[in-house]
Amino acid sequence: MSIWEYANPRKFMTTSQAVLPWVAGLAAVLVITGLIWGFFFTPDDFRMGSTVKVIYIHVPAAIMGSGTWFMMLITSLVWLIRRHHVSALAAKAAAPVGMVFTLIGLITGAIWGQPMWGTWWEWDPRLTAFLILFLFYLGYMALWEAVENPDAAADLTSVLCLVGTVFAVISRYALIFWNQGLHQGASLSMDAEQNVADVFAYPLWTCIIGFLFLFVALVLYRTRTEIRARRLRALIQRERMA
Amino acid sequence: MIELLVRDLRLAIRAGGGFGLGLAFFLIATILMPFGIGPETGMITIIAPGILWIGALLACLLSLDRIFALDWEDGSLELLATSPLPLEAVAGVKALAHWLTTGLPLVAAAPVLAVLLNLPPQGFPWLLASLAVGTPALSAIGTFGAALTVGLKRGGLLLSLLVVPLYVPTLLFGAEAARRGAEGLDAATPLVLLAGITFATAATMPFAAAAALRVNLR
Amino acid sequence: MIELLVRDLRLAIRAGGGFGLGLAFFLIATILMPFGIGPETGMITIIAPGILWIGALLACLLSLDRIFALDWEDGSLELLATSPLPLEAVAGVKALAHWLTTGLPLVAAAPVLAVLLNLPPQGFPWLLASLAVGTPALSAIGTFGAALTVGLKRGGLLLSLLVVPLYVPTLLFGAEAARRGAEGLDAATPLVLLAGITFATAATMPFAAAAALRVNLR
Amino acid sequence: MPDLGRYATEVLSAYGVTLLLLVGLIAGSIWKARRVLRQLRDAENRRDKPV
Amino acid sequence: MSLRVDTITCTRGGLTVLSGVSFSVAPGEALILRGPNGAGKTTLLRTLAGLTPPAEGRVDAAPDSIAYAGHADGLKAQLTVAENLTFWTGVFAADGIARAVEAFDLTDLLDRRAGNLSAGQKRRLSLARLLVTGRPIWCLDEPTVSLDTENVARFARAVEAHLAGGGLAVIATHIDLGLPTARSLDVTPFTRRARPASGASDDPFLSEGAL
Amino acid sequence: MSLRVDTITCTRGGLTVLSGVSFSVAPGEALILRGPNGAGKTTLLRTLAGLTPPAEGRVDAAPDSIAYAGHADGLKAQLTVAENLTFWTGVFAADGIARAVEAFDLTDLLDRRAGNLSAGQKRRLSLARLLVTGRPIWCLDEPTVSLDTENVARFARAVEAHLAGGGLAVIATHIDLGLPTARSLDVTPFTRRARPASGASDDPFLSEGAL
Ligand code: HEM
Ligand SMILES: Nc1ncnc2c1ncn2[C@@H]1O[C@H](COP(=O)(O)OP(=O)(O)OP(=O)(O)O)[C@@H](O)[C@H]1O
Ligand SMILES: Nc1ncnc2c1ncn2[C@@H]1O[C@H](COP(=O)(O)OP(=O)(O)OP(=O)(O)O)[C@@H](O)[C@H]1O
Ligand SMILES: [Mg+2]
Ligand SMILES: [Mg+2]
Repeated sequence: MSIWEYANPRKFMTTSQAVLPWVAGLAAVLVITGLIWGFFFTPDDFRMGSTVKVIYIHVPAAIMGSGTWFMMLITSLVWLIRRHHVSALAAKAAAPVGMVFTLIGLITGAIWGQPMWGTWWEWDPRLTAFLILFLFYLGYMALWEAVENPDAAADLTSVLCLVGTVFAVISRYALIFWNQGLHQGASLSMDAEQNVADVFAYPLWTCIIGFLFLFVALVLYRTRTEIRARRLRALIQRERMA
Repeated sequence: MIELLVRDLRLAIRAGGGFGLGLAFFLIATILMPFGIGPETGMITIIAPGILWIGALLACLLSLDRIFALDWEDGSLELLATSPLPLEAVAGVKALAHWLTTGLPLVAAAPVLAVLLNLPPQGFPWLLASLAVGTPALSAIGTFGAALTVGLKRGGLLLSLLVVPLYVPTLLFGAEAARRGAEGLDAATPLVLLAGITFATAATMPFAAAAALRVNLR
Repeated sequence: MIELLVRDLRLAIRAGGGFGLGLAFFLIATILMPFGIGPETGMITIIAPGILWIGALLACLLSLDRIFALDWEDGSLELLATSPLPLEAVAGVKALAHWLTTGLPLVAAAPVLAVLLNLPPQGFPWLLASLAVGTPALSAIGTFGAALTVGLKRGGLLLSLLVVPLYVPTLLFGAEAARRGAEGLDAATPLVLLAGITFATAATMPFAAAAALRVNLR
Repeated sequence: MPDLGRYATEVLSAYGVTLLLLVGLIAGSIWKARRVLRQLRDAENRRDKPV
Repeated sequence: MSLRVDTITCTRGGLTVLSGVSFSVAPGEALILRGPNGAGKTTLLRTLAGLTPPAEGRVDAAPDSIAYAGHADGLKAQLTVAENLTFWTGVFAADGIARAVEAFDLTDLLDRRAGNLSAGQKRRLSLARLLVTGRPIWCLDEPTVSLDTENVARFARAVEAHLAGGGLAVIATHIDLGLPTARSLDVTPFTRRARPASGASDDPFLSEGAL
Repeated sequence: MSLRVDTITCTRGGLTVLSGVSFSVAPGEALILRGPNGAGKTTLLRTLAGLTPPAEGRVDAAPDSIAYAGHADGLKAQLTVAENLTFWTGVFAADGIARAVEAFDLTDLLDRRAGNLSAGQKRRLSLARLLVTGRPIWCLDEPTVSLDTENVARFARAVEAHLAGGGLAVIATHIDLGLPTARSLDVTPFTRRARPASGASDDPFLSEGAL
């Protein structure tokens, strides 16, 4: 049995129904454990004080915000190449999830920026790129809403996702060229020399994996809804034609 | 293909065709800025390259829906799709016509506005070069956006929402080149990168646009 | 009249109706500005009130052609003109619907964008007040402009050209109020003048718009 | 409750906003799922027993 | 409640298209406008409906008594059939859409978006609007375009019912509507190129002699 | 140079409208599509023209051999009649507009802006485009809408000349075109509601059973 079989709506519905409670349960356990661990049982950073606790939501949300777009890119490609409806609907279902994660990343970053950099918002490349990613999500979702025929909407949004990804990558480099930023570099340990790094890293990793499972659970659940909505639409329109 | 270009240019210069209006909008948007920002001239001079680039970008953005919407409404697009012209060529020609009627006049008008905004003289050639090199990319990307939204009633604003994130790199490099030029710094690097974007989009966007058109015509 | 309002609001929130897109454009235009101007926050903070007002104005401007163009194209405007509703009422209701679907959301979204542009906290209430008081004037004036250009294909840019000069006083007082508020100066005077403009336009513009519509329907 | 020091507002509001948004997303998903499921059941029932 | 037209001159885009048109239609009567393409039927109907004022002469009808239906359908693609009709019910303070829906057999389409109808279905919806207006004088421009024969008959029945209720109708058409009692009027004799310039009604820049 | 259609399924807006349509038209033949409003004539013609790919089955025709004319006229209001036609001459590499102008009696209108034509005049212009395409297969959707009787006859002559020259035509219409040799095909038996679900061609979300 190949992986493509799961792109059959019926198969997807049965499998996802079996898997969903486990994924959702695991997500809940990991997220709650990670956040409680991070919030209650980690020390303050000597430089950032208690604000370091924001990291347990900011970083996982930021990672999943860009990760979701990547997943949408893959599913869009699958739709364009193999025309599996579930794949297109999964991309549609994922977009609002990615949008919310991105928004969380933006808002927690802004809240964190005030004490750390003395400003809510800075036109730093990483931050700005994230803002642009947020715009991409908005446009992608607006296009899904605007096009009435679901297959046409899937085609158009997939093309937009492809083209958008290319431009998002170019933007990232353009932004670095435009302004060398002040955001943290891409290392998970904040201060490599510092011994306490592990203290922050374990709960952080728990949160990241938890957010990943939360993402999978939400996308599975929402894809089920989209599949049903698609069938509902087909039924109603056939009724009307008859 | 040449006849489609000629027709589009002719339509643009006929009454109500919108030629010169992009230009007028550019003028207006640029003149509005000082009203909004306040009268200190020093400030305006500093931000002049940025304002001019944003004005040009908005003027392009606003004229994008003209690219396909009229042909869609009166049924010509269906007829073109069943004609011997490949849709890729249609999209390419449309982008070219859009640039000739919108981008090119903007480049020509930019010096006048630059004077109004007190752009330092050494910035003029760089401003012109960046606009001349960058606006074709705006037209090419915009044609793709217009193709995505062609069937939608009043797709204009959705079109802006889709296109603007795609415009970001062009705007960044273009405004950066103009700004560096105005400040007397080296502006060649952003200009070369801008040229790269223009070539890449001009070569690939017509294909993406044609794919979107095919879906929308279904 | 109420049914026309309900219909217009319903059309706006239906798929493709464009509700929320004015908002999106406001967001986009505001985010674009720093890309053009450069990343130095100090500069952006100073011009933030002006940028926000110009963004709001452009978002209004872009959605103006929606006011009458669709009704013209599908023939509904002729039917409305021969209906028992006076054309003045039609114009008034259209302006109101435009404000509810465009101006009001802009007011609601302005604080978020003000954060992005680092507007000083004491400026927030004045920014909101000036937008809340000023945007109805933008809709009323815009309705008149839309009525003037209603029969023209792609009147969008001509419309911008006609309307922008009429927007200048509103923009001046509005941006001035917001700027003074941000700098901690007295902003009440421009705000009162702005309110005067709004009342005057709301009271008179529907009549001018109706006259223009009558001519264009001939 | 750990002592958050002078950054209490920042940290708490960050957690608060996150929870709010996540709960909103989850509740929205559930609400839409329920609505679609109900409508789908109705539609299937109408189809099974034609009038 | 009759319609009288007294030697009117009709213009379109600033040009005189018809001149010297006079007729009157009594309640219960239908007048079919005939004439080849470009003769001026649409122009005349727009003048009757009050959209273009006549350059000369007058149109006598009670105020707010005319319902016009032109070449365009006047439908909102995003609204459903029911919503489209209900909107006009509100505007014309009518008492419901039931009669209109029944007359044009729209019951099955009520929940469909108007944009997704076929050409003939759209036309039926746009004709149904006439019943909702409740107005006595119908000015219709090629109402049966895209209708199949069954629906043309349905339209004819609706017109007959309207006439029987004391209404009247002026209808431009090229086909046979199946309204045996209707009078017809050929507009060709009134078209501008067929008659010499009448002087007064002309564009002032034409009647002034060589400049 | 014939057109063969082999059990195709036609969709519109993602919905199956027609299924199991088969026919073939030989050179010199005309096929008239008939059926009540909403039966699916427009849908079928769009599929033939290649605008909407068939969900099943195939349309056999030489590539680039089909000229389509839909409900919309496809005219540019700001261009003159001559400019409109000349544009298509360029696109289709045709050798001039003289024959098309003559066939639809457009000589007097050549310098008029297309936007200022009456409904019937516009339609004549849009039909004249067919002659300019030089393509052998015509797919026409209610071509005679708004035409007066004289122009309907003119259209019929143009179709006959096209058939005599080895062309073929598929025409959807509700009225009698005066083409005595034409076959006709009623699309009603193929409309979706008239036939049981065929399974494979269906929307995957319909054929899956309850979810
Ligand atoms: C609005 C403001 C901010 C935004 C939009 C933002 C966005 C991001 C993004 C997109 C990432 C990348 C996650 C990834 O894919 O690896 C990230 C990571 C991170 N951010 Fe922020 N951020 C903001 C403010 C801040 C502030 C104020 C701080 C702390 C001073 C901060 C600390 C971090 C850290 C430590 C990481 C992890 C870096 C890594 O190892 O990858 N961020 N943020
Ligand atoms: N907007 C316009 N500007 C100038 N002339 C016009 C305009 N519209 C129509 N005409 C001309 O006015 C004349 C009358 O047009 P009208 O539309 O009234 O004809 P009609 O009798 O309705 O024809 P049809 O049967 O084709 O609909 C025609 O010669 C036409 O070319
Ligand atoms: N865009 C669309 N989306 C969904 N359904 C549509 C769409 N357009 C048409 N339909 C439906 O498809 C069916 C076939 O429509 P089609 O336009 O092919 O009919 P037709 O035979 O051309 O009718 P007419 O004689 O009225 O032009 C109709 O029931 C119609 O309501
Ligand atoms: Mg007419
Ligand atoms: Mg049809």
